[in-house]
Amino acid sequence: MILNLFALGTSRINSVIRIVAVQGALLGPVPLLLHGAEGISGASVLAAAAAVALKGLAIPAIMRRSLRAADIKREVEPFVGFLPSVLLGAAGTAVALVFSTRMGSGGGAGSNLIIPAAIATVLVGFIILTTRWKALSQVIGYLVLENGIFVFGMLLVEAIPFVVEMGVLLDLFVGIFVISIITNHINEAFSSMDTRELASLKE
Amino acid sequence: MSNMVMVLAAIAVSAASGLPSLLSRSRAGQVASALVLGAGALVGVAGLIPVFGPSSPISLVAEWGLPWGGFSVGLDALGGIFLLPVFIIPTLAAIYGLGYRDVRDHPEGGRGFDVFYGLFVAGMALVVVARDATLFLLAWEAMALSSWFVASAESDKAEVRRAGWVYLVATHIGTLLLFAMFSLWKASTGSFALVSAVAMAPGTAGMIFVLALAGFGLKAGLVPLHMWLPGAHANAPSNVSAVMSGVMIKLGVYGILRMTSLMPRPELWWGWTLLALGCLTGFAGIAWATGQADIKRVLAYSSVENIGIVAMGGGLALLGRSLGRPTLILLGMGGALFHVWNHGLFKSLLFMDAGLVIHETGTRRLESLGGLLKRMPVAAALFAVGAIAISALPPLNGFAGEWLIYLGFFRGVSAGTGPGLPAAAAGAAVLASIGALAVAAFVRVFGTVFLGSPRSPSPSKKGNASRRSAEWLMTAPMLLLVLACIVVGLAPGLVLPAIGAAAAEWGGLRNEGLTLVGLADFSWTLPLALALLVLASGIYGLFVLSARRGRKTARPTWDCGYAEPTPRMQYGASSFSEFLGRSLSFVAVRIRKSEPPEGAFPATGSFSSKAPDPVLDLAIRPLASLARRLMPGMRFLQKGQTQLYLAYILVATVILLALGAATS
Amino acid sequence: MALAMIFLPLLLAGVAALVPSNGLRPWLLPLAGLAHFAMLVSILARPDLADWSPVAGTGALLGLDPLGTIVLAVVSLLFLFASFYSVGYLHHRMDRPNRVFVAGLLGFLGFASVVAWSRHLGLSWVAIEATTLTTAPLIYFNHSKRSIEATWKYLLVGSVGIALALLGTFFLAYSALKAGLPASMDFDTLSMNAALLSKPWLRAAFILALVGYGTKMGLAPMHTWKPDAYGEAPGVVGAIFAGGVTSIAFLAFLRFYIVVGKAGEAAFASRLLLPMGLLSMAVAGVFMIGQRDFKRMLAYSSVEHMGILMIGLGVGAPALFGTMLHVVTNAMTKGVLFLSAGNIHRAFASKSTDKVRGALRRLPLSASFFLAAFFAITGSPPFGPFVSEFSIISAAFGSGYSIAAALLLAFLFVIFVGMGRTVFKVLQGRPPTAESLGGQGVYRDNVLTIAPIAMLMAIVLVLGLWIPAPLGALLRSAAFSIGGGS
Amino acid sequence: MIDIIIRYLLFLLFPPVMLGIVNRVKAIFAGRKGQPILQTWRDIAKLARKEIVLSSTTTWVFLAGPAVGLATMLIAGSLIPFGPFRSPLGFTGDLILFAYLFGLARFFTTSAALDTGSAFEGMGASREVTFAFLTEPALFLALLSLAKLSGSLDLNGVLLGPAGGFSPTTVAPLVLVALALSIVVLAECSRIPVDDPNTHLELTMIHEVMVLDHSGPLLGAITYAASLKFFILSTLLLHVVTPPSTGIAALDWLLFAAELVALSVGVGVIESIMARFRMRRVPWFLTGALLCSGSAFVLLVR
Repeated sequence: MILNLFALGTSRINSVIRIVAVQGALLGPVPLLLHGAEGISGASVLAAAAAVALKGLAIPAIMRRSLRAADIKREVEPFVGFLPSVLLGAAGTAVALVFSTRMGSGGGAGSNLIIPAAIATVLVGFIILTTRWKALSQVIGYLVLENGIFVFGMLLVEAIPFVVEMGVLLDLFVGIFVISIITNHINEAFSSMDTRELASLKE
Repeated sequence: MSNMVMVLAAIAVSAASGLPSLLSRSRAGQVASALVLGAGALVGVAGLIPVFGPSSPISLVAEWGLPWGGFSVGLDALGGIFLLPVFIIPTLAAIYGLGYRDVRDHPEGGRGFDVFYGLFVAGMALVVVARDATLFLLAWEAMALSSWFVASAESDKAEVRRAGWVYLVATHIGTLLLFAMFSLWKASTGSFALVSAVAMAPGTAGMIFVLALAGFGLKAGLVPLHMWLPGAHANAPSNVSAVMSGVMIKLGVYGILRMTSLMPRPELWWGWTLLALGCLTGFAGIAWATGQADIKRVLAYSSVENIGIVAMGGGLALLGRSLGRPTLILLGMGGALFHVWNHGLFKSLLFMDAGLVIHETGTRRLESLGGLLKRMPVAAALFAVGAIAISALPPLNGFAGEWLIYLGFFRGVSAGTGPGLPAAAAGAAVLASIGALAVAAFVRVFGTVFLGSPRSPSPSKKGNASRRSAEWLMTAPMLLLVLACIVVGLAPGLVLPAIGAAAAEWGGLRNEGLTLVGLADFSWTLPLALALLVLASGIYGLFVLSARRGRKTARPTWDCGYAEPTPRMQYGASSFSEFLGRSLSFVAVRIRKSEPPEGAFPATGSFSSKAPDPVLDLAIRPLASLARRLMPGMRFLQKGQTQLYLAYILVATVILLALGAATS
Repeated sequence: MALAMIFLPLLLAGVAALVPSNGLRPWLLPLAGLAHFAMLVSILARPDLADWSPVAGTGALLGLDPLGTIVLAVVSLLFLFASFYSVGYLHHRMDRPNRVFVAGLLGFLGFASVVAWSRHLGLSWVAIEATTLTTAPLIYFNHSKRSIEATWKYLLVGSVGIALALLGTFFLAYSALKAGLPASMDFDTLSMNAALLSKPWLRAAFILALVGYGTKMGLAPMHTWKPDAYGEAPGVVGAIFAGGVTSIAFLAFLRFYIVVGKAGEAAFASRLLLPMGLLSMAVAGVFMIGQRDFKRMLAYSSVEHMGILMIGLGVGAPALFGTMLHVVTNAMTKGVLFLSAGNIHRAFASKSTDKVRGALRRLPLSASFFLAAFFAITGSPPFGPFVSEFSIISAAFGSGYSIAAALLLAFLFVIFVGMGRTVFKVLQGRPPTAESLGGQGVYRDNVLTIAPIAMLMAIVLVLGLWIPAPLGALLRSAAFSIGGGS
Repeated sequence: MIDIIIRYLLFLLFPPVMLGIVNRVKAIFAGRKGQPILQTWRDIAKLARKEIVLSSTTTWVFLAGPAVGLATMLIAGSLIPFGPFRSPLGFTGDLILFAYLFGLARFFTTSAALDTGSAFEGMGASREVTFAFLTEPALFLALLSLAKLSGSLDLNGVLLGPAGGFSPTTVAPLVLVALALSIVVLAECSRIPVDDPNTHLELTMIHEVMVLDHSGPLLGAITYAASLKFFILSTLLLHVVTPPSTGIAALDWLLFAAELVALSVGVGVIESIMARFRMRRVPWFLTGALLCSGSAFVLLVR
């Protein structure tokens, strides 16, 4: 989960995307590992595969495309500097640990690791969402957030029927897809991806 | 039961009375609507008469589709008192309206006017018969909204829109307060049914009383809740003002009386509060009336005053109930209810008359009127009668009503010792002062509008036939009202039993020996009136005779030998009330702007004074504008930054989690 | 039946994507609407509806309980009228391609039905997220800079909120796991052994659901996307949002509330719900005072009414009937408001009170309905919202929440003032001449854009005077299934 | 019966004489011989013979003013008991009517004044109606106090009641009431220090300026009515300040007449030794009356 902090740290959107892709790809098979042999059913394998495919390949691809469309390389002067946001991320992780202990985790096998990780990832996602100006970085933030939730989902694979899990993934995918379409439109309309331009509607 | 049905039928008919003119937006449709309304009114009155007899209250409950309560209605003497004007006066006003707002002259306002007028009447009637909170609120709001529609019929004028808006806001607060009131009522009695509650926690009862006082007081126009009233009355078409002032605001009083009669023995402070409010309302209302420059605003403020008088009677009756003194209950409540009728008669008369003047001259400003008696003698005579009646001068009905209240006060004095009840009788002094001011206010209006000589060349409209008929249509209802004023004034004994029955019912004395008729002996009114008439007319006759002897040479007013007294030198309305205003400055604010003439041969000089409403113009408007300036201050919370919005979500989550952790 | 109600609209959405003709395509909407409504009616005819009992543990994904029925009915009715309206609207906007628009609307209908039918919290979540995605293009219909911005904010804020809801769903499931039960997202199973669930996780789940679905409903402070979206989207979309989207989000949230209530945590819930509701009303009031844009004003009014729903839930059992009724009445009234506002917007080519004047003269019908709906939504008798709001208020007074009730009344007043100033600026006075509005296709009321409004208004009026017995029974059993009582 | 006859003879004939007395006293104070006591009667008779001059602005209201003014006074006079003698037609609550008859008169006289359309008359009318809102409550509080003392509700009872019951507790209130009533008399009958009946500076007058344009019989009627008013209010005042009746009718009548004369002299003295208040100050003077009767009332109900 150190990747989160990297995501916060780096300024090059391209690399951030790569990081997120790796993260997604890693997350995919985790459920299988968690549940060892007996957990492996056709459904879960399929789900894992789909997850890897979508998060590892498809979404990054889409984002790269829109990135190329709006040729921007780096997040210039974010709302909060990089170093502070890294610190924030660390703080978030700490909070997550506190939270999960206070909630009293330690149910399933890896849960006492997974819960804080999940919460931390969610928080990091939030940090990215709220501190970055570029529309695309916000998309990434959203993705990180989703990853965090997905991590939590690890705990209850068997609770999630195949349909639902597929649905979640599909939603995620379509969501990113639509959002990137919009970002492209934004790029065309405002000739930049800077969300500071998007403040004409108020009150 | 059958009369209940008749009354309900009447309500239905009047609700539907607008349809003809909606279907055919022609003169015929307008006339038809008025006729339908009248027919409904006749049925209603016919059904109403028996309730004043010894018959016990009638009620009727039907199932209703709403989750609570039933369609439960009832008729009793108390309701009858208020229902009678509801049926009669709007009909007269509708006939008047045929002449005043001929649909051919008012095509724009014509649309839907009669529809809402009908709904207005039906709503008012339903308010009185409703015995279930939900039904009551329904009728109440129907009344409020439709009255708003008809009152802002001329909403092209910005002034009308402003007044209408104030009225709408005021009536909405009222409704919300009633929401709270009835909710508490249900909480303490267990149902929305408006039947007398056996017992009630004093705290809750007091709360309900206060809420009723506020919610209904807004409609009635108790100071300081009257702020909507002058504007709305002044800017509504005169036939509407007549109904609003003559009938609608009384239903606010009705609400207060109904709730107090339903609740168990009132606490002492209720009566004091109502009495004090009544005194304040009456005095302030008439004091403000004396300063107004707009004939209809004068009438509107005098409505406030009259509501105050009614409230004084009610307060006296409440005191009587909590102290267990039937005489005070009967006299106070009897006086209040009697005054409700009387005010309905002469105030609608006066508003119609004012409408006649406006229709003739096209202005409401007193300063530009004058000398109309020569031009419209009938209107002048009718106005004179109305003015005498509303100033509560003998021998007309206004005096008969207040006489009861005075009697109540005097009884209060002679009854018992120690402070408390006798102290309440000080209200009599306030009432006297109000009476004197009423004389001042109405002499002022009568004098400036009808007497002297015209202050401005008013457009003399061509006297074609349609206008003749219009004037006739407008005058006929007024004649009826004047007749009623005189008859009731000369023989109050005719209506006293009905009023007595209602008062007894309110105080729960329906079947006790003591009756209002027994307490108040009106046998003196007729002889007194005759004596006055004989003496005055005799002397008048002598004058006329000796005037005949005199040489007939028309010469201007001597006026201490002024060479050329011009109309503009007359004592105008504002100058008339100037001295009075100065002595009343402790209650009536007057804004004066004057630049006195300078030097030996002054070129210019000007004086202008206007009387703003202390509550609306000096308190509420400033506060409202302040709020309007402050509210946007909080808008910085939403300046369009998505990041900020997302942060809100995070913050909300954290706070809620913290809350949850704290409360767990 | 369930599958039909879900997949028919989706199918038609696909068809819409294929139909080439811009003129013909819109007629798919009434088709779907009618079919959907017909199926709904056949369901309502089912006798055993009122006393519907869940079959727990079967893990059945779909099933229609009274709650679902009410929401389904609301969505279906609203869509029916909106569909006819949008035919008229789109014929007036032939300049814009409406393929995505029509498909999006149909898609929304399908996924909304899923939410209503779903017995599985995960599935509900998926469907709601899906509605987010299908409705986003609707906001974007005008393809203006402002509409892009609105869409962007809607998507991002909405998705993030919904993501939290998903987390909440997971928490709930985990709370079962934590309690040693098989982790489950099956609503009936959860509510059956709600008492056993691990409290902290349950509470956390509830809070996350409140925030998540609250974002979708538009509770302050998560409402921020709402005025933008409602303001920029066509009126018909606003109606669908304010009546449909909010209702299904509320349903999804109700599922959580029920579980929490069954776990005996109702007090905890109301401690959170009342402040949230009041806050929403306060925020709505602040932003309505002096609001120039009458569509944004309507958005805030929607925020306000979501707040009222929350207060109703917070008050608990005695108010639940009124709350469920308010879901219906609010949806219907909002439909009238947004559709007529859309007409006015068209006619004046502006939605700012600086330009729009004298609508009553220019568009007598639309304006009259707008006015009537204004009185209705502010809780005046004899309209539906009065019945629901009044029953909530009296319940609040009755069950000792007097302060909350008093605040509620105060906010209602502030909102009336704020809303009224704008409304009357729009309606009264003298309208500008048609030329000054720029002659471009000056809009006039026609039957397709008025009849739906009239029918909705009729429903609002009837609900204010008389609640049909079956509906009453349905509401009552729904209220009972939420939290017992009344 | 005989009492009734005496009563009306006294009531109809004596009032102008009282005015005469007042003027005579003033004259004496001023060191002049002064007019005969019956001068007012002569004036009235002379005016009655003169012709009426009507301004072209005026209407029937102009005539109605004096007519109603006189009529109301005649009726008021028959409501109030003279000395110990009960009024012929007293009834429960007649004291309210009594007070309001003055209001009726005021309505018509002021309207008549406005009918001329002259600034002066308007000014007078304005002042007339202004002072009433202070004198009326003073009068009512006085009546209330008396009603409290007598426990009665008609003028006879109220005014004849306290005569019996002088007790240490009621002395102070009665004095206050008397004070209030005497101020009311001065104000209502437009005497100095409130008004000056025979100044010719219109700007300072109230009652006189209202009747500037009334001529001949009209003016006569007005003067007569004014004297009646003076008589009636004086009677009212006398009820509070005078000793109880002797019981012998003839003696009582003489006593009553003597009291009236004495009171007229008193008024004359006051007018001679006091100056008119500035118009602005008059309300304060009247407020004084209000305070007197108010405190009397408070003392009684305490």
